[in-house]
Amino acid sequence: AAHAEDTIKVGILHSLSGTMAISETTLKDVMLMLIDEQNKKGGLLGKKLEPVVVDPASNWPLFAEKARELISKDKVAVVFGCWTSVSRKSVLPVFKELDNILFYPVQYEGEESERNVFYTGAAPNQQAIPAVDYLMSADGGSVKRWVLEGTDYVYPRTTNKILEAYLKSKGVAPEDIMINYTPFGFSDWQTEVTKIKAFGSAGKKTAVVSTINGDANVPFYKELGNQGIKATDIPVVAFSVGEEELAGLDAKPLVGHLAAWNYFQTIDTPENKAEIEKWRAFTKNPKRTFNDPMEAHYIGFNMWVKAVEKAGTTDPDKVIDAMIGVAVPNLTGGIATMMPNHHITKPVYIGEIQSNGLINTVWQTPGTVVAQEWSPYLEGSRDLISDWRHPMNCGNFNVKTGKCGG
Amino acid sequence: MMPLPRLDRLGVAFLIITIGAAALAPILALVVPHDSAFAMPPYVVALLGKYMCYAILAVALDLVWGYCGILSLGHSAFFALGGYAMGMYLMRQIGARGVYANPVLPDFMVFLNWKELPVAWWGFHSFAYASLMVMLVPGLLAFAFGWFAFRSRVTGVYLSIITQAMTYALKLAFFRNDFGFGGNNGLTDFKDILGFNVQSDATRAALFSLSALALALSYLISRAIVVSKYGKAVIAIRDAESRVRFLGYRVENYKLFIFVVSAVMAGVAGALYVPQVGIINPSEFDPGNSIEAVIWVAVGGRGTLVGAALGAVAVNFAKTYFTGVFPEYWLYALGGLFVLVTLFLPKGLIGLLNLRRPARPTPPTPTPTPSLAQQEEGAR
Amino acid sequence: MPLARLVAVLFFLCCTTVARADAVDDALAKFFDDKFPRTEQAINELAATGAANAPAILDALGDNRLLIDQADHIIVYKTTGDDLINAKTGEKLDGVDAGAFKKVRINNALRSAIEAAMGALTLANPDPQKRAGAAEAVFETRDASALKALEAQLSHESDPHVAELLRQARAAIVVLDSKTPTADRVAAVATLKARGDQDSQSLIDQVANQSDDPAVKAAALDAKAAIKAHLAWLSVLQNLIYGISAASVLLLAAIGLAITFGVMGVINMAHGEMVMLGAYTTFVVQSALPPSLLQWSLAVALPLAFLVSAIVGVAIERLVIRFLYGRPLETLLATWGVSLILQQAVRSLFGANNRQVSAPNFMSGSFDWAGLQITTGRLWIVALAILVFVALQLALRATPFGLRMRAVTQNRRMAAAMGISTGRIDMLAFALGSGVAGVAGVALSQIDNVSPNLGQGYIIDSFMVVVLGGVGNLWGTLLGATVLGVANKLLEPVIGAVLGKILLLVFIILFIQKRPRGLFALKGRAVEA
Amino acid sequence: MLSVEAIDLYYGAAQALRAVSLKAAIGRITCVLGRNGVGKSSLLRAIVGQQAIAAGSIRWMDEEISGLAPHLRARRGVGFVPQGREIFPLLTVRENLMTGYAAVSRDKRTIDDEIFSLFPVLAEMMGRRGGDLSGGQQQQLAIARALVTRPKLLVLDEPTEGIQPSIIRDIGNAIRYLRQRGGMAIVVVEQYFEWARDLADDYAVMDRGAVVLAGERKDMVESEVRRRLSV
Amino acid sequence: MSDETKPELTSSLLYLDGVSVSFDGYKALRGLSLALEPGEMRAIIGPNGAGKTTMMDVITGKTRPDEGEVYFEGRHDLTRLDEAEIAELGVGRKFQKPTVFENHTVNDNLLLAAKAPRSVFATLFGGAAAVERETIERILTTTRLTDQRGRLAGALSHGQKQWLEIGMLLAQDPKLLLVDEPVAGMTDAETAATAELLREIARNHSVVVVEHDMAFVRELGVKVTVLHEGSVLAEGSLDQVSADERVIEVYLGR
Ligand SMILES: Nc1ncnc2c1ncn2[C@@H]1O[C@H](COP(=O)(O)OP(=O)(O)OP(=O)(O)O)[C@@H](O)[C@H]1O
Ligand SMILES: Nc1ncnc2c1ncn2[C@@H]1O[C@H](COP(=O)(O)OP(=O)(O)OP(=O)(O)O)[C@@H](O)[C@H]1O
Ligand SMILES: [Mg+2]
Ligand SMILES: [Mg+2]
Repeated sequence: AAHAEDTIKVGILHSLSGTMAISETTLKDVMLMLIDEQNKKGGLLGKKLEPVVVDPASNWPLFAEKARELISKDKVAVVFGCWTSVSRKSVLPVFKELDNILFYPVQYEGEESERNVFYTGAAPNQQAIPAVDYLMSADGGSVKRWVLEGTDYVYPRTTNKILEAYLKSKGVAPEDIMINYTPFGFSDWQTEVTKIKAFGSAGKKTAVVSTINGDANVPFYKELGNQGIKATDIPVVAFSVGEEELAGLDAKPLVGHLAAWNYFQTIDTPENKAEIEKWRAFTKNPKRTFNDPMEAHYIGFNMWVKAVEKAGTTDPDKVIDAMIGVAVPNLTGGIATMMPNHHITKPVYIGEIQSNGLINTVWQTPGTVVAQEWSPYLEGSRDLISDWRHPMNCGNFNVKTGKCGG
Repeated sequence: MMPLPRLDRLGVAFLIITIGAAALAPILALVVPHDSAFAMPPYVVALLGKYMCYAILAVALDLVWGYCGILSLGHSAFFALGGYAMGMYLMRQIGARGVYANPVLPDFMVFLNWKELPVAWWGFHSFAYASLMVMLVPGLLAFAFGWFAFRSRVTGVYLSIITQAMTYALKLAFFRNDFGFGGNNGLTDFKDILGFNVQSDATRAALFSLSALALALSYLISRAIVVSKYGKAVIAIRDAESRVRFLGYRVENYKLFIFVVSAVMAGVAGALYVPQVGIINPSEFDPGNSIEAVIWVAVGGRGTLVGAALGAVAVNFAKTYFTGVFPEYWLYALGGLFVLVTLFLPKGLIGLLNLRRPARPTPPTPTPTPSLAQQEEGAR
Repeated sequence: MPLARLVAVLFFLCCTTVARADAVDDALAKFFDDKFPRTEQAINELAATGAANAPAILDALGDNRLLIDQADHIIVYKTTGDDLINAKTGEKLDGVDAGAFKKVRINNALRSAIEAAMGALTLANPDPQKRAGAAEAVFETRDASALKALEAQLSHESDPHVAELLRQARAAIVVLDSKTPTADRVAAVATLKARGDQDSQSLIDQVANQSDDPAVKAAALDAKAAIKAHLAWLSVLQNLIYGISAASVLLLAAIGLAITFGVMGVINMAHGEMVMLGAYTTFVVQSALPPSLLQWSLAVALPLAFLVSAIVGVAIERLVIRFLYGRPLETLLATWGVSLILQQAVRSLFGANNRQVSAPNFMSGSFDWAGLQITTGRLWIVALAILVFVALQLALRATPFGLRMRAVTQNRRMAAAMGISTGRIDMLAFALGSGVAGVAGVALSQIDNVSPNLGQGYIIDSFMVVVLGGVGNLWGTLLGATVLGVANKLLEPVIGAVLGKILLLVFIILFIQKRPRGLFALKGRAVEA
Repeated sequence: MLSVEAIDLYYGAAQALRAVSLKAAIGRITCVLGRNGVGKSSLLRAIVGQQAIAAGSIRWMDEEISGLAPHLRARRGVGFVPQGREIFPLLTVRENLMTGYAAVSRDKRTIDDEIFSLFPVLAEMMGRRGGDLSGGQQQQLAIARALVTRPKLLVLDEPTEGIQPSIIRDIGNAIRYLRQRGGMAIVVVEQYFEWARDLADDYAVMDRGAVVLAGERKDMVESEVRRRLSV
Repeated sequence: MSDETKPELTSSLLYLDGVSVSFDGYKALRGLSLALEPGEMRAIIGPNGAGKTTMMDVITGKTRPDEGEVYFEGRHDLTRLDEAEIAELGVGRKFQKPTVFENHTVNDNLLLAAKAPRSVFATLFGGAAAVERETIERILTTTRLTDQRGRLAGALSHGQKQWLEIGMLLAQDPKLLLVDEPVAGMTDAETAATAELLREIARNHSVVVVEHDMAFVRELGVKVTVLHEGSVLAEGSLDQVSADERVIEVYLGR
């Protein structure tokens, strides 16, 4: 730019209305808090940060439009945003074309690594596979029979495909796996839950791996409670249910059901306590919860700040290069490092729902886990790796053909 | 020959604007230096291109709703199908540049372990074939659907609801990964169209011009249809369907024709839309989208064609503007806009234009004495 | 000589307690490590001692109420009344700071262990309900160590229901035990066959597969067939029940629309938001009421939700819709706008997140009725739906208001000329339709998310129900809801929820071809007018 | 006593009534005659309040009613039998009649036997939907429905349209009976000249939105009126 | 159409035999039989609710009879055809309650009714032919609506709509005209004019007229059929039937 602007603009691209507002609104608030704090610390490169909030309204083409607006019109240096995969897919070409940076904070199905995107959420191996491992262990109840219950869209489909391959590789018989999909926003779970119950009464220890999305979760758990499926009979492990989602529920009947995530609000570390304090002060609500994607934004933002400082500029090209290797503390006492595949290292926690609605960790990985964005359990992606360092600079390098795929 | 439409002043103005925009946009976007006040930034081109597509959809919808009284809540299906047809072409254009470098299969098929291209995808590497499908698929669906519905004399809200059921069912079907169209994520990551990079400014400007021309053409076709005797019969069908039958008109054929024409237009709109927004996914089938399109028409002025296009642009502009300026309150603004338009502009935005020159002695409009027949029409 | 026996028992009890006092201590000590495997040992040992306070301690552990103070080596449990009791001595601790204590952590494996232990421990509980629960727990865990206690209790069980459960629990244990005499196992198979549920089926399956005793195997195979047939039957009935329950939800959601849309002809896109307001009213009522009154919250919420939605409905009618009569299609535009505004208003007011609405006790859980599982909450919703339907039908058919409302919608101008105050009728009718939607919201708050999007999820289905049934006819709405609900639930287990829904939509399209004016189409010249 | 004075009425830009005046006294029958489209129905719509007037006044029982909503006029005793019947098509015959209750106080909410003796066919069809009735039956229902409101001013727009001859006579007799029973002013718009002439106490002839002849029947010059009615 | 090839069953233009219609158990027509010769004009009278309109509904395909036969030109079974097909055979109808296209001008109403090809493509690509324009002109004069030609039909008075509908019927130029109460709401002079008009039409068309206006029926001077309770009560000249005791009893009154 010819003349220096006096602020650095940070784009926030989260739905504030429509179906996804439920999940995304808090992420916008977290970003506002993080920016506010950074400004209190004196900003970045001597300039203040200025948040630019837009509402893509849970509408995928609108995501692309708003992304373009943020970058072209508002000239933001970086964008934090998206929740669903499709919204990310929708904005992706825009980020590539206009060469800007997106921080994506939600666990997703993997099978992607882009130069302009930093994935701060979990890839399947950072969430789903450890969860299944835990359930197969003696501690987790030595589960032998599996229900993969999901909403009918890409994340569950892919995750379940990976899990299915993984389970089979562990010797689970095909008849001991039941895969089931329901439409978006499904609310009448009576039949499905009965089905699960029947499947689970075959005499082998059974567990449900839930990739049920968003709104459908509350009615699902209500029905579990109503039909009296206790965690001791058939535990349910979910990947997108945290304290936030549980806030809408009476937790009593759900005690012992599990969540696999990379962060829980209950994790007892000083950083976590401090951050939650700040968050509650910022939102002026002493009961506000903090969840995994929020932590992902926390990490992502700090990484970006560090990379900018390292590069000495907000120029996306330079920042992208500076990002790899940046390490910042996460909220659970570990360190998150940005890997060459643009994913970060994460610890995995398995928690059980307590009667007070909070989730208590019952198991955790010894250290952090590196993301496998290209799953070794899927045929097509088995041979791919990604590395955005020079000289490879490729998101989908095929080790067999020795070529960069696309 | 179809009677050449005698254009009213509004129509002429409309054509001048659309065709003018089509001609001017490439110049403003590409030739005029970027820092000039007249330069059109690329994101504005993309935005306007999108509006044009919506406007075509609105004109198509106005044709059936405004003139024939068919309140279709299924037009998003035709729009999306046209879009998918184009998306499939664009997908196949990617070729081996996909992440898995598979020369034939699109990425989503590779990672879901598909071995070969499903039949539905054959032929889509050809632009000609894809263009044909853009019109044929929505047209055939509309034909099949209309054939049964109009023959069975499904009218009014009953028709509206089954069109809605149609698009809803398609949405769910396309949502399924098994269906073979990319599931929820849809088709995306397009590279080029007819050899031109979809993301280049020139392609963008060209697509915009094409959309504007398509809008002008849709308008001309629609206008020709509605001023013909056929159009009069169709309006008569809207107001008193059974009376038209007693005059010997095959009402079902009349409806079927206009419905199919409209569906094809919607399909074309969808096809132009996809390369400009860069994604097509099942949410385009959403019944809510259809309702929104109906609202564009109503806001602009039902039964005026120009009004429909105007409404589409106005509402979408408002949406773009409000979501950027007051992201937390824009729903109030948009909702308020709808309420106010209904209350104060019963003829839609287009009514504003007529208000300004009331001098000409207009024939007395029949005061709204809602005959029961009309009410029924609304309620049924 | 009962007295002698009593003495003997007392002696036995006190001696064992004494004799095993240090066993209890040993067990309790293991809790201090707060490691899952150690805790599990502690549970098993504690149960094995049979100590009198073992159930209380285990119960507390399962509820996260067992606390330890590692520094002072004290282990206590909190009663439900918030008293602290020393686990070792059983005495109440006063004036102790609970903050110094740490909860003993548990996980699902431990919960199972507790359940099994509790089963054996509470088999002799004086409360028959507890005994029944214990028997069920044993049945599920098939904990062989409980066999003794089971048989002991069975020998003098007075309650026939509990006795049956005990027999079943015993059967579950012995049937797989090859050391048990054949006749006993065959009898066990029969007991399980009589029980005839999923669990017995899987047990019997195992017996049929594993047993090497031909007599037992034959009995098991026979029982297997019988249970299978029985269960197939049950599952059809069960799905029917689910269907009715789904239908009741659809009916509730749609019935207000049957008035505002069906009768008044207003294409009310804000209907879903009226439902949402009802749900939020429930939320507000629950947060405002003291916890002691939570049982009554829904009873309070019902009329309030009706009022809130009705008032908002009146406001919409007076401010917007009344200018649009005779232009029904434009009501679509205006009410869509209103719906956007209401959604955002609720979002601004309550936040975008789900709000928690809890179920009063009498509405949670489920019960078993002749082998069919019936969810209490759903049952209440069915009842509410029927009630609302009957009330509305009466209001429309048997009151002057209903008559006037229908007159106004059929011919507004003429109705006015007959002396009917059309404005007032419109207002009341809209209030009624909206109010009923609010009532639906109370019910939906029990089974769905209470979020600003709540209404959006139901609006399409509601219109389908009203239209499928035939516009302007409440019976049609009832039938439409029933058909859709039941068909959906019968299809779902066969082809899955997604395909089922698609098929249902296709069915609606085809059905309307056959009956272009809905199920309850009005016929004759009157309609063609 | 109804007194309409110099009213103007417009449909959009088109003027349908120009300074029309009309008087109708209690106990008398006033017939309004005129060709198609001269504004007879418009005049009646103005009286009952279905169309707003632009100028002039409408007084009923010494009260200005031109500003009142239609239902309030109905409650002041204005009963209306519109042209084209305007039956509530989906209400049964009984319900159609009962809509008239809205205009009267609770104790008067009954359907008099008198009505059924005037129109016996209605008694047979109480349960049938109004819209299913034949044209003539609907016309009878429309009159009966107006009577349920116990009007003091009965306004009828072409009540003989589509009615079989014997019943036309019956309707004439019924109107006479109502006049004779007293307490009611009656305004009838009619095309059927002989019938109207035999019925009228007063008459008015309209042409092009204005009253061109008016007076008492006994002073009426038949040829003059007929001239105004011819094409 | 296969009907075309069928041999004529009767020489009558319109032939109804034993037609019955019932609505929810109420018998609106009970074994009605009627035959109309080509070129004949027939007046139909009968009490309110006798089934006159229902009969027309049956002929035009709006209502399907429960039993009985309805033939047009001896070979078209009207009970199997739909409204548009029947209209295209040459059966035109004026409704009891005037129904016109309220959002079209008077002129366009006539244009839509005018005899011309009815297929989608014919109307789409063909404008109003000169013949049509001429016809419309003539009809406007006949119905005295020339002044109103540019007005929307919805703005016409009741009587004007009646005339317009008669005009539409003329424009359609069908072989058989079914006219339901054409003079309701007309002045005596207009009534006379209408009678004149119908007599004129009847020279080369067949006409069925339903009316309650005896003066009008007298002026038509044609054979009269009296319907009562869904079947024929009497038939003959007006004088004959008006002398019939039963007709006086149920219809004319004493
Ligand atoms: N709703 C309307 N909108 C516009 N113009 C109207 C409307 N109703 C009537 N007119 C016009 O007003 C004039 C008077 O109509 P009105 O209905 O009062 O006539 P009328 O004397 O009752 O005739 P008829 O004997 O045919 O019923 C006519 O020219 C008619 O075209
Ligand atoms: N759809 C229907 N349902 C019930 N009854 C009906 C229906 N249609 C007609 N009817 C009855 O059938 C009878 C014949 O009606 P129709 O309209 O044919 O009489 P009409 O001879 O034309 O009488 P009018 O001279 O009064 O017009 C009437 O009693 C009417 O109430
Ligand atoms: Mg009139
Ligand atoms: Mg009739």
